[in-house]
Amino acid sequence: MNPIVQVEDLKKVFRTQNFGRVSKITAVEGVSFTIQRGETLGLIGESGSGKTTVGRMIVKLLNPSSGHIKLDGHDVTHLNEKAFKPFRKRFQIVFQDPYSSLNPRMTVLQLLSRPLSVFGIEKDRKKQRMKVIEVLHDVGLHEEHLNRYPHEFSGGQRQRVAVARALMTKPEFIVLDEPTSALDVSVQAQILNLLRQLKAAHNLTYLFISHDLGVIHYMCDRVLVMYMGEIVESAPTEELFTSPAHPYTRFLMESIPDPDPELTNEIDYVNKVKALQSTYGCNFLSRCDRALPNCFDRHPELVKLSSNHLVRCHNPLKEASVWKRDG
Amino acid sequence: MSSVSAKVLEIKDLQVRFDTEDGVVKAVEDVNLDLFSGEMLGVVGETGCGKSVTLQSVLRLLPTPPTRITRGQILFHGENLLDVSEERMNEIRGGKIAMIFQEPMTSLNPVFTIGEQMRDVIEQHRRVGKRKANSIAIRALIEVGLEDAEVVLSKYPHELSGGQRQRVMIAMALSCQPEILIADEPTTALDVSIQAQILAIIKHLRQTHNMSVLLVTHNLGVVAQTCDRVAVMYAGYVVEKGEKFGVLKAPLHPYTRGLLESIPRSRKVRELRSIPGSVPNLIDPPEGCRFHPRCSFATEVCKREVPILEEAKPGHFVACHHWRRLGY
Amino acid sequence: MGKLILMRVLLLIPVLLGVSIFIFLLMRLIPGDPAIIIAGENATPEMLQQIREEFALDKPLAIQYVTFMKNLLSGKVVSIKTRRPVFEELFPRFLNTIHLTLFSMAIAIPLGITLGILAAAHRNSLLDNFVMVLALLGVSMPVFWLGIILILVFAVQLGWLPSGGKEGFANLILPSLTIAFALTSMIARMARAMMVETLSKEYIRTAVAYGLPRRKVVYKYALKNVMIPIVTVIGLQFGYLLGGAVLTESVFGWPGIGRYIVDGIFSRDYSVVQVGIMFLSMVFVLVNLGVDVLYMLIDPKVRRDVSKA
Amino acid sequence: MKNWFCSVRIIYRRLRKNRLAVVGFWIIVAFIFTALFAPWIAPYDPSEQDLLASLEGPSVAHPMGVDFFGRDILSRVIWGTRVSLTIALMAVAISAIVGALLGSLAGFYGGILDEVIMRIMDVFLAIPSILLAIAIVAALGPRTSNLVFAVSLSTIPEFARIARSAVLVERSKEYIEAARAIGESRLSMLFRYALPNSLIPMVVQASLRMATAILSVSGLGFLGLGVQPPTPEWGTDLSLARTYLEIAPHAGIFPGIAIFLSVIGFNFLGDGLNEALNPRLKDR
Repeated sequence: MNPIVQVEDLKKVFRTQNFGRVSKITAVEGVSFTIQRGETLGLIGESGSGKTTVGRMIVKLLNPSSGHIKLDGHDVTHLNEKAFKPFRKRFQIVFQDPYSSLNPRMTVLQLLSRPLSVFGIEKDRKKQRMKVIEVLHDVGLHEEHLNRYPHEFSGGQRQRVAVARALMTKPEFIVLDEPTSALDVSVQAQILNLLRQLKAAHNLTYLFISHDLGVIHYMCDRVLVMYMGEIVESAPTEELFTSPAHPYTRFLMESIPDPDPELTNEIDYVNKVKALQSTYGCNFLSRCDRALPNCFDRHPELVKLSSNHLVRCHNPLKEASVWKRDG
Repeated sequence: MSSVSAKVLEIKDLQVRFDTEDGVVKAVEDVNLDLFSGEMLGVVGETGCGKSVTLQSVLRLLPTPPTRITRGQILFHGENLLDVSEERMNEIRGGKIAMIFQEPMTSLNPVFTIGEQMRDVIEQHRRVGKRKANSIAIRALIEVGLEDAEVVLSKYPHELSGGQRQRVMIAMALSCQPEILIADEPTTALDVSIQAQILAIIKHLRQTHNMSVLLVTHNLGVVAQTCDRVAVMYAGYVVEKGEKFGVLKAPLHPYTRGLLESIPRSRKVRELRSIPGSVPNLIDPPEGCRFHPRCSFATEVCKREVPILEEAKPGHFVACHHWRRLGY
Repeated sequence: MGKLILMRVLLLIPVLLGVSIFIFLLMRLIPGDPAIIIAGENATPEMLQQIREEFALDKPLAIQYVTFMKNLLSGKVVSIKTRRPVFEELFPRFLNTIHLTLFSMAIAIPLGITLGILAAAHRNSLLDNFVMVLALLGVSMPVFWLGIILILVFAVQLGWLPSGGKEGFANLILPSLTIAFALTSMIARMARAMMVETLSKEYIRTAVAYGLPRRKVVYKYALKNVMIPIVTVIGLQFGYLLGGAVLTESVFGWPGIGRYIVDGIFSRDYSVVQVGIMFLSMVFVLVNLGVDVLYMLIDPKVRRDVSKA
Repeated sequence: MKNWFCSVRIIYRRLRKNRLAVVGFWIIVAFIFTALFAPWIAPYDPSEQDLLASLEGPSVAHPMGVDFFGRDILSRVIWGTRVSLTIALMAVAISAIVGALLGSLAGFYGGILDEVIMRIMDVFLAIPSILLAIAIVAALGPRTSNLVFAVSLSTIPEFARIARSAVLVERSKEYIEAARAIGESRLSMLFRYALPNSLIPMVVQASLRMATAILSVSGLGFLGLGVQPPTPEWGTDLSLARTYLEIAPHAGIFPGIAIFLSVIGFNFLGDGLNEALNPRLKDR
């Protein structure tokens, strides 16, 4: 069977214009990975790492500058909007901010029945309504919510509506772009649980994008770590958290303040300030405390540590993890 | 440590209201907090729990109208800040109690250089000339880890990164040698790696300058890693407070417990325990305990009576009718 | 920086070209023989023939336009009535208009900004309400009517000031007050709105939180942020000012460019109208360019980014 | 629909708190009433001449006096309401619709279309609006339809700019991307999502533009380029009265007051709407 998503050497360059001056920013560079049916792949990185850009390119909300995207074995890189439409039905996305991803002037019924009309799944109003109610139940909402507008809901409920909209077309794959980072912790837990239930119930495959290691740990089977537009490490979740190989991955883990006051970690606050993209050598060089001479000379390649653990580092870590939460 | 050192700040029975078109928002209810010399107190809570409003009331920064402080006192060394003149308040703001904010992007004035903004503040509080102010600013910037301080002084805010700007804000606070630092979600807008650095700086400065710190955040991890004591707020009330080990390791309030259990930590957990429902609307909040509609322990009494904050264990306070049923 | 200004200047070319094409076509829409329109109704057949050749009127429209522009740029377009080059007549009248507008601006800009900022600093006070109502009346008052009222009161009833003409300083007072009233109101409203917005910004809260006195917060920290956009907005009002000048000049018999154009319309002197409007549009566009450059010079965000490039 | 109704109610509630807006609203209602029922309200035929009464001052029979041709000024002001409001309304309606379409197309599609549309708008912005109107009327003749055209042409760029920036703001919102993700076509995204959400600034602008349109129409009339006599129009009548200003000031004052009041009405309402609808001023 084909992998459901296959991405090869993806690159995205943004051109920005600032007071008439054109500058190019490489947001994503040389990104390749595959997603197998039924798995949840995590994509983690800080702001500006290019993780969101990758998510949007997969569902063609952005077009890559170069590289290839295959969805279920079909190369969709150069398809136009019309030819891509059948894939839209099968490949959905849920956005970060439920306050801005729902049209404020549409009711829940209108929001959720649009996909049915657009894809010609169901034209009959009554049947549309039935289907909408069915999906609403799936996400923990009720018939009484049908005629409400987004502003009448709390953040968590809005995100449920957004998830429901993505489910309307019975997709196989959903990009979850930081789906809980705009929510409060107590509500985040509800939504994460819901997403896990839905996945099991509907045989879904997820690409889960987040900057929160805890969330990624809870949700994903396998994780990609992105730094400055590149994948720097890729491993099954357990392996990544028990033995991270890239210093950046470990650095991220150390940076997270644990709610258990007994698990302390001290961070050197003066150093590791600036993130510079070096033209040669390693991108992480300026923040790395284990740099060797060849780190300055050569940009590291993504190499295999084991069959499913890749790392982009000349001097990968070998010691055990700093992730204390499993104990 | 709280038993030996002196109280520097005491918030007593604070009640704050906002007037809006839809009605009066009951934002803060009978909040009692105290801060001891040299300690770091964390105030945690979710959106709309009143934590920021409480702290902004200390420096009287909330615009009136629509805000009304309807009851309570804010005592700084026994002096009620809600009564003092605007002139006296200006001596305290920055000089005695400094504050840093959530958005380092918008908290600095975009059309003045960092140097000009810092010098103005230093001249205001330390009564020194321009040159002396400049050297104080440079020292402060170096102390927060901005080594090329002189260059930073000549820059405009938009030329710095988010982390650098927050460092500048901290340096500005530091340069007037305040007794108290109020940090209102200082790292929420920043990446985790920058967050770790900023928190490390605050911790370091607290020790070297013997400042008391009042830290507001929604992130329990931040509190666990930096503070001595914690106060948990929900829907305008302080529901639990005490030493951080007590509150975070053995919470007595169902909300605190739910909050801790909601944090995703590991895959090995089959399912996260979440708190059902969402934060109430404070224009028309639930009667009795404001948490009762979301609480699995709630009984009739919770719907009727507001629980008072009582000392359950030494130094560990909780506002719940049923805390004994939750005890560890 | 220089490159950026040059780019702005280059961007003006298509706009001015557009203006000239529009005006050219508009004049071609006038029913009747264009030669007669250009030469006037009592022109001799020889004159008409000469005009046809000079303006290439028997050639396609594109060539006509090119010829017209050539004549325009070389200053050869002559007034139908006086047979003198339009430019020669227009320029002294333009100076009169500038005289009038500058004098009004000298009153309106400082007054408008001061009133607007005072109103914002004392929001919802009596002063604020008074200034804002006055300003709203000011922008609602038709200039020509205000002019007439002023003439009625100060020239007819009191006899203090002349009702029109351009003999001396006294003649300047009523027309410039007329323009200044509307302009002051407009600037005051903008200044107040911007100041109110600025005072709600987080960096202002920071300044307050650090104990800077209110005077300093308002008149140093907020004011500088307000002044930058105000400069641009005043620049944009310049077109309004020139328009207002047309009507005001008409009321007070001020021999400015506006009246010159209107007179041209009534005497069917279309060369005057064409050249006049082209000229004023060019001035307007150039003023906006100047404001843009000024903006770049005073806003640190633009200034620094540009010099680093 | 419920949402629209809901927001109209909220707007009304906010508007009611703004005293000036309420005043403006009632002034406009009064003018519209006058315009609609002019034939029944006006005491005389506006073009009926009574040369014996020429330039008579206000009296019981003629509350606003009589003009040079012996026509009742009150009746002319009343009938003039109809003319001014109609022209202004038509001009604003046309420019709002055309401007909104052009601006939103430019904002939504971006690229070359945006460049072309906005450069054309720049051309019209470069000609001071009253001069543009003068030029058009001068070339095409002072017919009512030309007046409408002249005034609307000078207002289109304003509307286009507002529509464009509103659509740009909306377009950057995630719900437009979300619409794309569920396969909505571009036009559907524009008309179902972006445009309805950018209507609010357009409404505010329309009210403020009514004020400037009335000023432009009467200004043209004052210059003799507007509605031609004997049709009653405030600006034209005012210009006529100027000649006899010293002996009969009333002939100039009353039409001026009519212009002034109607413009105030729309400005007050527009300001009030702006405050009521401006999201920045909303409390959370």
